[in-house]
Amino acid sequence: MMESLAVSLVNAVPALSGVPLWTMTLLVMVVVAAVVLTFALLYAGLATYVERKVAGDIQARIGPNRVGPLGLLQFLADGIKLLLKEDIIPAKADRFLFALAPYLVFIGSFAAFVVVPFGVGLIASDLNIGVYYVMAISSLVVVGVMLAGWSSNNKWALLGGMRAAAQIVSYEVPVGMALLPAVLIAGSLSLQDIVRSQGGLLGIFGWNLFHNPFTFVSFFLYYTAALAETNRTPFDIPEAESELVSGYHVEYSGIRFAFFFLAEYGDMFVVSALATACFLGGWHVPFLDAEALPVAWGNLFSLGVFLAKALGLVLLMMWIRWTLPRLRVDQLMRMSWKYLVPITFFNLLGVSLWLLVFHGKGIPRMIASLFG
Amino acid sequence: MKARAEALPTQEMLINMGPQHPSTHGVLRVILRTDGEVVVNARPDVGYLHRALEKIGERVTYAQFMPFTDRLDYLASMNCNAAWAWTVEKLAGIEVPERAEYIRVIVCELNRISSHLIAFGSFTADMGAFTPFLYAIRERERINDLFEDICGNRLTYNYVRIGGVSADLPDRFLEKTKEFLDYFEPKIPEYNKLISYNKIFVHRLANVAAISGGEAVAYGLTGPNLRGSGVSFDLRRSEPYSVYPKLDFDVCVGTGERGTVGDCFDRYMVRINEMRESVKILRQAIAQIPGGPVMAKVPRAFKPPVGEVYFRAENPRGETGIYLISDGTVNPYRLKLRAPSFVTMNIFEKVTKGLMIADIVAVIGSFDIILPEIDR
Amino acid sequence: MEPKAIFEAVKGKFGEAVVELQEEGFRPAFVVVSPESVREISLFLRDDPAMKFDSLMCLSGVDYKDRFAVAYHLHSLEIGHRIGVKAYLPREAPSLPSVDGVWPAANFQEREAFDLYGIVFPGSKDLRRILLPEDWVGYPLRKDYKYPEFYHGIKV
Amino acid sequence: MGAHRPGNAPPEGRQMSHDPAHSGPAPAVGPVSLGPEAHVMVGNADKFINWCRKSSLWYLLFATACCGIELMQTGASRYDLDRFGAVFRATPRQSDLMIVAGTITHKMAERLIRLYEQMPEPKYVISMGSCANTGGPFYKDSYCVVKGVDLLIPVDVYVPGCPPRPEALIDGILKLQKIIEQKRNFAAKA
Repeated sequence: MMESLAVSLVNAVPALSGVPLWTMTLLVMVVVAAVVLTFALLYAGLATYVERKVAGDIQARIGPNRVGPLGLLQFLADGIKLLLKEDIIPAKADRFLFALAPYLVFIGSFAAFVVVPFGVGLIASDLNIGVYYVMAISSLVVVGVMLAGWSSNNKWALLGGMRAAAQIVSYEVPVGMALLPAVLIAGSLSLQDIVRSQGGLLGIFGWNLFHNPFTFVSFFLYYTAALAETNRTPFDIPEAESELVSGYHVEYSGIRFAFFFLAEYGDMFVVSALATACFLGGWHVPFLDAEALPVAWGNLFSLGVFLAKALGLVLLMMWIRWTLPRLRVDQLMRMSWKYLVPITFFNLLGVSLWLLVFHGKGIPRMIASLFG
Repeated sequence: MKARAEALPTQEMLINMGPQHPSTHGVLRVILRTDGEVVVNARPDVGYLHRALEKIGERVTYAQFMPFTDRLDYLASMNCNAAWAWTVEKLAGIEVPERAEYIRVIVCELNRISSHLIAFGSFTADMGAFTPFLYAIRERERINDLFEDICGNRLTYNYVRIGGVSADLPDRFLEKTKEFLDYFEPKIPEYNKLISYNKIFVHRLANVAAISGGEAVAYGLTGPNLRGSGVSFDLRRSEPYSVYPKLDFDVCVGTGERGTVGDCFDRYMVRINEMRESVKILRQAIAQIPGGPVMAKVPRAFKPPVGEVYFRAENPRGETGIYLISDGTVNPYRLKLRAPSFVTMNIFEKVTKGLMIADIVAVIGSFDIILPEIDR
Repeated sequence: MEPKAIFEAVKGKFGEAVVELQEEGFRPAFVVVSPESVREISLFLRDDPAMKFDSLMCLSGVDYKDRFAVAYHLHSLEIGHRIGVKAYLPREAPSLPSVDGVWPAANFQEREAFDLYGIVFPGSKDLRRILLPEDWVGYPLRKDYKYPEFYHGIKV
Repeated sequence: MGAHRPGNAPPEGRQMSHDPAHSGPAPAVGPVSLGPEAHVMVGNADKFINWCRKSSLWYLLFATACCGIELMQTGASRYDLDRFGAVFRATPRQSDLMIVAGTITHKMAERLIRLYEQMPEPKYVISMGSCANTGGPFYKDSYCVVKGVDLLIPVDVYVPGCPPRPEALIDGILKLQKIIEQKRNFAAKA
């Protein structure tokens, strides 16, 4: 992918023809990575702002409005302040692991951005194992969180880390199983392929969400399990402020804490993006074939649509957070193993049978074919 | 399976919860011994806010102690003010004008609502739902406004005085109170819809730390905590004082509607229902309040006769008892404050055995403790 | 039951251990008992079908300058009557049996009396300082208590 | 400014960095070796950093007594401290500002000092209410109340009142922002 981009770049700009291809490829890689990272950081910053505004709105207050116009620069102030804070490593902490943990969490969360299909051609790397890659790379988060909890040498942090590990590992199972229907329908693990499989001019009825009853359920199962995987309310027990003070990052200050903070918002986006790509038609614009448009317009449209869908889901997460109370740890585990896992499993079975029986056709397509 | 569990020795963990912890409602410290997430033993360690109110009481005059009662339970200052006034009046045999008694009841019930609002709000915040807390504060601010009209302060009022109240109600106060009640009454079902019957919330509270009626009495629980265990005992009804006999209200008790009687949910619901009863009392009191003076004649150098008196009043957190010994001088000889939260903490260690860490927070919240009362 | 009747009943049962009835100026009235018999009398007051004092409202230490006292305020939810029980103690080594086996509510309040008055309650489940730090010197609510100048280097 | 207790060893795990924030007034003008452009740059950088710090005062939820309720109400619906970018954190490690809201007793004193020491630099302290300022109503007759939190930790802003009104607390925070604005970060070190 990168290579082809580099080739086309070299072809387009004759002045670059003297540069060896590998240099160009590397350059393109760096630039793409920088773009994705910039987007991710900018998004995370703005998301914190929006979260506070949403919270304010729900709670009958205003939220930040003094720092910059409408308080929009709040995240900048927070970020720079955290960057300039004293860096504390507790004396009894395991220094190396303590320092490593936030980066692991951050990488685990932001590396997943690589395969997010932002638009028709806007994907950093269209891996043919996209879904699998996201699941695998986001598991790094568990390692990081556990290390953070363990290395802090603080009992609250340890409890938080253990809770997080148990929770994320448990919910990884239903998350994966709930995503599989989309994979089955598309017949590919590549996210771009999954999005393409939901195209057609059926409008929103091309989406996997409406493919059959099982996928419909799957979406909600995925969203619920994903909420738990990102440690958001009502499943935010690893950081449960009123129980564990701040959970696994209780000892972290300054920029290291900022990494955890960013990672949380990164995670939120990744799971929302995954839900969008797998169930909500990804970057497909209803009644418009984005791929048929000129490249620039097609990308722009599809990017806008994709972000709108994904950020809408992020917003929903915020809404849920400020509305619901928190589950207890045993209830959380019970919910995963006793309810979500069996249901997702049967759901998967149902989708497979459906595909077998109806030769891969979804309900909307069947209805459409009735009317010719 | 069991054999394997034995082969793996697990260590108990000693965790220190507080005195600085977001949900210990102040500076309570709980020393937790846990086996993983399960609490083996939770021992409360109090006294981080011991401000020596009883010693101060022996060194100031009767009237001067009034501001300190504000700080005994700052969420229910009016009730504490009134309890002190009633105690001293009982000791000295002072007749208080009826209008003053009505005013006291009005401000006490308003304060009960605002105290229960904080109890409701902080409890839900402890359960992870932060939003109801802000709604509770929103309503509470309106009560604060009313009290500000009366006495100029938002939290510590020093409004009730020995022999009456410091000043008559300001203009339009009763109308404003009525407006507030009209505004507030529909909010209670709203809270219930928002959080009380939320499935997660109910699951977190039902059957957690259930206390039987007999146990509650033996451990000296009072107020909503006692009534949550199904014991219908309210001092306003059982040992009526002031003008409460003239007012009609129900005593709310726990019914075990979502679990066992006396669990955290029952204690929570008793408070929600009591707010409704307080609204009822307020409406009657506003309708009945007579005219007249608001202060009895009390000499400046007030010296009550020698004697000992124990008076108790139904405050939002339970029975606030004051044991007052007078030696005939201007200062109280001995002043014992029997604070409901302090006695309630006694049962804490017993009911938290075998719960999970998250339940500890629920139990603390459901007891609605307040630290200055525990530590005084 | 009236205080007088309660006093008579207790007096009839325990004889010498019950000293007097303090009625004039005392609300509620106090049955003054000897400190050694506090536990037995408490049990009687709790369990006797005519008494049924199931609730210990308040337990307080008092410093009467020449002697200490511990005052119990009892209440019966079932019958609805109240009584006070008081035991006078010498200033030197004040001690009387704990009643936290009778009313569990007593535990914290006994600890408080121990903390602030230095009254010892043998037989208590757990008698430690409760409000003040473990290493605090003196019993602040005693009338002859002298305020310390420093605690851990901080001026008091 | 208040001093640490004698013999108060630096806490484990934390270098005692010398912070200009608490070492009295910083020199108004930087060293002469810098040219005027450098001054402008340093000045702008300072301004920017100070702006960030003052706009993001995360306060530690340290509520011990009555003032704690006012602190909560200041953070809640009507007064909303979040407008100024001030949100509460439960752990001292992530806080910039300690609002000591309420009475500090001798039993609590050690914990207060420890919490203060756990906060990362730069850190600020607002002493809220009479009890924290001086011991308040408990000054004269109480044997166990610390008579002013400045006996334990350095205080930047005192907010009077018993308890202070939310407006007063907000004013205190705005005053603290003014103090932060005047700090020199680079100029003093250059």
